[in-house]
Amino acid sequence: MVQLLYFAWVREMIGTDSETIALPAEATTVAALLDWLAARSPGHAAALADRSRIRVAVDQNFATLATQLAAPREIAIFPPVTGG
Amino acid sequence: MVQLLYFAWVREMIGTDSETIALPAEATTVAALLDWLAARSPGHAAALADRSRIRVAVDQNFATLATQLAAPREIAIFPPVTGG
Amino acid sequence: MTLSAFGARLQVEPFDAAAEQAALLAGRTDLGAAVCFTGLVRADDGLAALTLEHYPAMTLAQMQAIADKAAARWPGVIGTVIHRHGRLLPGAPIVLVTTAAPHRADAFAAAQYLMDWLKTHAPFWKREEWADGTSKWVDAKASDNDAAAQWQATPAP
Amino acid sequence: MTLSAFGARLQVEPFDAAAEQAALLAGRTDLGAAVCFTGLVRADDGLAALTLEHYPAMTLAQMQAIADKAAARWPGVIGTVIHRHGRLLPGAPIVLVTTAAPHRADAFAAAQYLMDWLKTHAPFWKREEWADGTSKWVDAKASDNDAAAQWQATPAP
Repeated sequence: MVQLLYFAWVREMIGTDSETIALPAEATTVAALLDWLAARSPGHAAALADRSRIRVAVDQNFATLATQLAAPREIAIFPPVTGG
Repeated sequence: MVQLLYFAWVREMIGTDSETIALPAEATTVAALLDWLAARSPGHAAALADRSRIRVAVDQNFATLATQLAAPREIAIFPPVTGG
Repeated sequence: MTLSAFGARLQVEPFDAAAEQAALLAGRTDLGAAVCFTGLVRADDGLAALTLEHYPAMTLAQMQAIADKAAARWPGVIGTVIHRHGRLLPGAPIVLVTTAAPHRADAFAAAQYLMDWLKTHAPFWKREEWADGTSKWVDAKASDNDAAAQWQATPAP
Repeated sequence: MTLSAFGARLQVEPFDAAAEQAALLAGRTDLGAAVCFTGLVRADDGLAALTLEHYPAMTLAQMQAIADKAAARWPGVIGTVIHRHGRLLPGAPIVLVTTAAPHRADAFAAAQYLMDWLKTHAPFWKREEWADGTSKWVDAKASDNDAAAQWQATPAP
């Protein structure tokens, strides 16, 4: 199982700050996971509509759309950070 | 009358922190004043021996050896400042 | 020697800059320079409040990582970085970077390096509330990214 | 508006950096950045004490003049400069420069500019006392003069 975490307006549009999922077989990369997630609900679809405004961290390390997913435990999805 | 002020090792070598003098007629520049002062005592001579290590302020403005003395009220003589 | 020359903390409550600096300087007579930077919430254009959201474990880990990087880049500099999160009103202190070093150039440079990173790359998201009742998430800024980029262009000391 | 954006003071007693900074920030919500620099006496090579002699009227006038220059160069920056004189022991705070500005770059730059000037051109003479009982007057340093010179090379903002 993978813990998904959402922050800022991604969290607000999806409507929850976290969910636990079984990683689907086709989600071999960050890009594929986002495609799969966008189909889960209208909120997910809206939050993830513009991929250029989405950033991802896999097990607390920044990832790209091309990052391979090898048994991740925690994936965070959020807007570009705005700093402190 | 002119108030002369001495600081740091200039003060220590001359042996006083200030003295009041009547400006001699020949002391038309800072250089000439230093020449005249150096003849006042062995302490003055020793303090002023190396003019490259002497700085002067006339009425609280930094001066050079060439600065003309026109009715000064306060002349300070000191080593190069070492800052705070 | 402490384990790390720089400490990093995340907290909701205010910080005490004087106490943090005193802790750095305690028992030391080799430190000639202490720099303290405090960032405050500005009431620009009618801002009523600012809420900082963060990613708890990752934000703190990244703050500690950049602090360790500063320690490696400026040996002899020690410091503390404290960032607040939650809802803050205009005028409230939001971030503290305090450094100390034998000489002032290092203390200033390390503090500026840390602030440039914190203002750009630290995993925070800011939500602004306005006097008219509206609110919106802040977009990432280009000028802060430029300030952070200069540190990559400068050769390491 | 106060008469001058920067205040300058000379004193024997210690200063309270937190109180000075609080005075700058009081009632303001447009200042996003506050920098505080404290210079301390280092116990280098067995230094036992440092005595600062100054030229009372001229030293303070020159401190106020450079502070006014900083205010003109970085409009919107406010600050306070306090320099101690007399005999100080290792670890003692000797100089405080605290600045505040809407943005951090200006607050940092003004503080560094003032410190570079104070460390080189301020009319102070330092006498060092050593653990072995000897003492000597400090000579002017070239490295500090270089730091101050960079401000002349940089075009005014």
